[in-house]
Amino acid sequence: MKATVIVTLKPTVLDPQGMTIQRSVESMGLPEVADVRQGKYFDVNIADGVSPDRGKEVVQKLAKEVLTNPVIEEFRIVWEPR
Amino acid sequence: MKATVIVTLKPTVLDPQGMTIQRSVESMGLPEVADVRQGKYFDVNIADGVSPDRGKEVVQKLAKEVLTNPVIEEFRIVWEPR
Amino acid sequence: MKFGVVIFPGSNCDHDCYYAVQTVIGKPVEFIWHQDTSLKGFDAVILPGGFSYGDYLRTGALAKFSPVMQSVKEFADKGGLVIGICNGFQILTESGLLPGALMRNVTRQYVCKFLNISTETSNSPFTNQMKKGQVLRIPIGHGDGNYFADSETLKRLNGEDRIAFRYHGENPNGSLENIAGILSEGRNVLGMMPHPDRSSEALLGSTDGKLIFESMVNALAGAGR
Amino acid sequence: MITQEQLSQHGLTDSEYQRIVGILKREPSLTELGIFSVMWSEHCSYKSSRVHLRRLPTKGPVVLQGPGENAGIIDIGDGLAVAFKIESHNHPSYIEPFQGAATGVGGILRDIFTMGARPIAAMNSLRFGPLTNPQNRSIMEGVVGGIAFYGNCFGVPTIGGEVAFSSCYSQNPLVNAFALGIFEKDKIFYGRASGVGNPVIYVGAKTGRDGIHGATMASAGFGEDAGAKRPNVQIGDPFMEKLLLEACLEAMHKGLVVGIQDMGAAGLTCSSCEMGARGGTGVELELNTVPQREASMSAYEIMLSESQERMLLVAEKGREKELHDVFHKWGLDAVTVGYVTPDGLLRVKQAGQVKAEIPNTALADEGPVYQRPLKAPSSLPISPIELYPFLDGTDDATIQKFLDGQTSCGDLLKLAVSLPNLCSRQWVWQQYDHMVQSNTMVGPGSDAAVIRVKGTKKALTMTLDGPGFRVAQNPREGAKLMVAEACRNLVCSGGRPLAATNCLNFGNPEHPEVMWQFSEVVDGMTEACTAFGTPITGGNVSFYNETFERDIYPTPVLGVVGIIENLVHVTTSDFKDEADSIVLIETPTRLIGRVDLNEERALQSFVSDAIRAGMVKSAHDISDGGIAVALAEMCYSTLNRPAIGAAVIIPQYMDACKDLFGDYSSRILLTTIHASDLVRRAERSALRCTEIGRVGGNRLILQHNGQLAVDVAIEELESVWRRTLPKLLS
Ligand SMILES: Nc1ncnc2c1ncn2[C@@H]1O[C@H](COP(=O)(O)OP(=O)(O)O)[C@@H](O)[C@H]1O
Ligand SMILES: [Mg+2]
Repeated sequence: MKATVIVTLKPTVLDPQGMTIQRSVESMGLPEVADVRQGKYFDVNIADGVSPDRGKEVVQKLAKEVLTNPVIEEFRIVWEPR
Repeated sequence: MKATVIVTLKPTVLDPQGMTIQRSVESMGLPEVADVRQGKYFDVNIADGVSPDRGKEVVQKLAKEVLTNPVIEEFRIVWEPR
Repeated sequence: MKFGVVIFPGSNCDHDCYYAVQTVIGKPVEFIWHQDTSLKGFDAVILPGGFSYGDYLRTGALAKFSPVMQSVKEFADKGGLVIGICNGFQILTESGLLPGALMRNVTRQYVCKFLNISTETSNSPFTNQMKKGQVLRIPIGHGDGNYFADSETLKRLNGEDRIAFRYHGENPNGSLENIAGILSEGRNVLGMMPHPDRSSEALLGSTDGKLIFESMVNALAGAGR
Repeated sequence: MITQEQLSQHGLTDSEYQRIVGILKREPSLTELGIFSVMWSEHCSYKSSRVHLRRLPTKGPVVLQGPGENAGIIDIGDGLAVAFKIESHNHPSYIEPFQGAATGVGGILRDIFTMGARPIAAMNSLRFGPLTNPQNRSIMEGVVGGIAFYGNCFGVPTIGGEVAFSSCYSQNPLVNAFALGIFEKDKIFYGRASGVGNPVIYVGAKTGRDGIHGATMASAGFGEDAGAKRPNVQIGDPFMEKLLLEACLEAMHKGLVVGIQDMGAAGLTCSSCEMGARGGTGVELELNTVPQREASMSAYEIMLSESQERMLLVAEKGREKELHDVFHKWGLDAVTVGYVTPDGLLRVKQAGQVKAEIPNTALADEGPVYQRPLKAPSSLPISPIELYPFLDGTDDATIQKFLDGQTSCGDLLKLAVSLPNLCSRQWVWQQYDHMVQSNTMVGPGSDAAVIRVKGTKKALTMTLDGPGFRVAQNPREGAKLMVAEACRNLVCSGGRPLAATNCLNFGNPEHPEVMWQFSEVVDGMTEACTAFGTPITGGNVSFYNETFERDIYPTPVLGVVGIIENLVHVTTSDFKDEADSIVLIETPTRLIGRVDLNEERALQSFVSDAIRAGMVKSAHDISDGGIAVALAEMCYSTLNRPAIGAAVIIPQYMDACKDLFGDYSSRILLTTIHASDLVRRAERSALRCTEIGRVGGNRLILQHNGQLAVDVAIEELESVWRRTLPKLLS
């Protein structure tokens, strides 16, 4: 079973990384790019034989308690059958 | 117009971060997590009034030349109407 | 009076802190392995700088799951002195012993240099040897020292006199309100980005950091330890 | 049946192939061919350089271990020893600057703790093409970022190094990493497989299809197909390496390690056959037991993989359990992958099936040795800027300003300190943690770095020097200058040079001109190192530094390590107090691009004695940029004081520009309150010693030939000096 966890900065938190990319983009002549925000992307593999319910639980726990810092970040889970 | 660029390490390239995450969640009681691979996630906003074609072009260029290190990474673009 | 220095996998200022306490301050000190769960006999615990778990995922994010952190929480709740230096500060915020978060430096670069910080309160077990406003010369060495907290938290920190240090002059990382170090509600937990362990001997360029260790010794002595 | 194509893919010549068949008395399997090709590659076998390296002086009273092991070792007294070495990672750093440089640091650190020493200092020597080119800028940003990423996380202070720019390094940057470690001199470990029946144990990262043929890659130049070689680059994991360091040192101290060697270039192949060869034993491996990251790897791939952060060790039979426990404590696995055998063979099995069987000595010691043809150029080049090497790589307009005498000396000084070869390097070294381990007394940005040795009254001092431009002008003389300047730097910091390591970055050894340069440099180093009593304890050779047939400058880089017997003698170059006298000391003969070793020795021992006699407040070696630039550097602000000025009368020999900016050899600036004493002492040792001015004010004022040549506010000069790199780099 596979899942993807996407962790992004809360909208209220400013993103230095994104801003630098933004700047470099302008300097390389892509003014069309209005705004870039960077987040993290995790491909998670759940061991075979783990029940779907338990799997969902595990990914949820992983995303909430490990992959995300609630002070500055939020997450969403995409279930990819892939 | 919005797009999402997802940059991941090439499948065979070592991912120390993902490995370390997997090892330490194992010890914290999530043995079900078989494998974690970390990537980067970018929300890109294209300025209004830019034609869809040009927009696609721009995001493509951005992803290829700025957001991705072709030596070790690969990218994919997800067009989100969001 | 006994100090403990926690060793996480990837800690690399553990020996520096040990040396500062033992040789410079001249107090008993022992290492604490991150899987030990008993802090019996310790009066103060140091979470040293370094790259626990490689700083992978987020600085301090994986260290909070080390068994010792549960004991550190209990130790702090009982009023024990806990100081987190650099990566130690990051671990304290990640594990919720201190509010806020330490984000990537706005420069997006690691920076190692001496700079000045001002003492914002002398009312703490870590700053009782300084005067309010006293400026310390002390080095930093980090890539993620950009302190962030929401406005309520900041208001509380200010209102409760819990901001221990601010950068004086240049702000090297973009931290809100130039914050360099903060105290817990009980004032017995300090997290700071600058390195007192690297500024306690003249031959290293400054002895100002020593004041922080001496304040701790003074506080413990006062408490009859 | 091995085809011609397979041979050329493996960079083996027909005669080398015939040797292989002769040794095996049969055709090699493809796996065996791969093993031979990496072990006999230039990188591992030193086939072009060996005949010359033999001439280097490698013995001396303090040398405990010379060339031949993972690092050289010297005795520093108090029962302590230090292991140090420098190694290049040029080619990988061009292909992927960040990871290439990072893994270069990882490799040299492993070489140090493999011997049982704890790394306490790192330095690096970098060469890039001009920063006007965006590609060179991003290479530099990547390289510096990679060094910082690895060293900072591992927890070794990066306390010094050098950066220089010249067009010959565009598309072929040089990244040389130095590391030094300390240990008790009776606790040295070697890469030897001894004790027949002892288990061979694999620790660290899993093996993947990383950098296969990396060693052969490092032995071939770059051309159009550099891109095609890209997948070779490995990812560094400094956290894994930190765990390896702690676990290995703990296992060593518990007496569980018989022999140990890092898996660097040529990975499992190199470590197993070298340990067998050194131990006079055989090594048998079962590849199915090797931890693997990717599915269905062939014997060929596993043997040639260059995955990082791996070590091979031989343990006491019967104590495997204890060993496993130590590694387990640090979250690592230790896996038995084979045994030491009596037959002297490297026997590689996969699922019980023999895939390779080769005598260890044939791989490690009996590689081909070439006496490549040498060809001296008809005449040595004469450069219009031979007095001003810092102008190398800058634009003609700037160069003209220094040659045509139309620009005022004040403006020239501002221009000089703004040029990439002379400006502040803080943008680089502030990204390095140079204070971790709390020993750094003098960090980056001075003549030489100084760290105290805890538990003693002593300090260690070290520096890297590699005057590529000078060596290109005259390889033999340039090499002597290199040694002289490195030692002079240590002396200025209060130290006594003890021993050296070197990294020889050269072009294509199949070009007779390049081999001539190489031979000349070895002879020059040999002469100078003998004169200064600093034997060579190890090093590294990097050939094929060429792009599109164009060879780089011959660029030897020397690392010298010295001792400061008493912490009170640690000396820095910055001006200390108002009204101190500024004294210039020179050798009687004024030379450009050459050095008189006897006079230089006299100069250095004079300054050493003066420092030990407590007569010196600050000392600074005058090099590229001349006396004016050296004085400016002594004025800039420091931790302890704001910028401070000086008023100086420049002794005149020729015209102003040459006297102010000319790079004459063998000169040192001191400040003191005992000027007349110093002058008298100097006369006795036949040196030219002149009190040329005083410290004070906030302007640098230089008189020359009775006229005011320079009068500039230090703060202005300093901001120009600081701005250059931050302005050019992100
Ligand atoms: N320029 C040199 N001067 C002296 N010794 C050298 C030089 N180049 C290589 N050596 C020695 O040859 C041996 C093999 O070098 P190398 O293959 O780089 O070791 P490793 O595989 O541990 O990196 C080492 O002991 C090294 O010190
Ligand atoms: Mg080695």
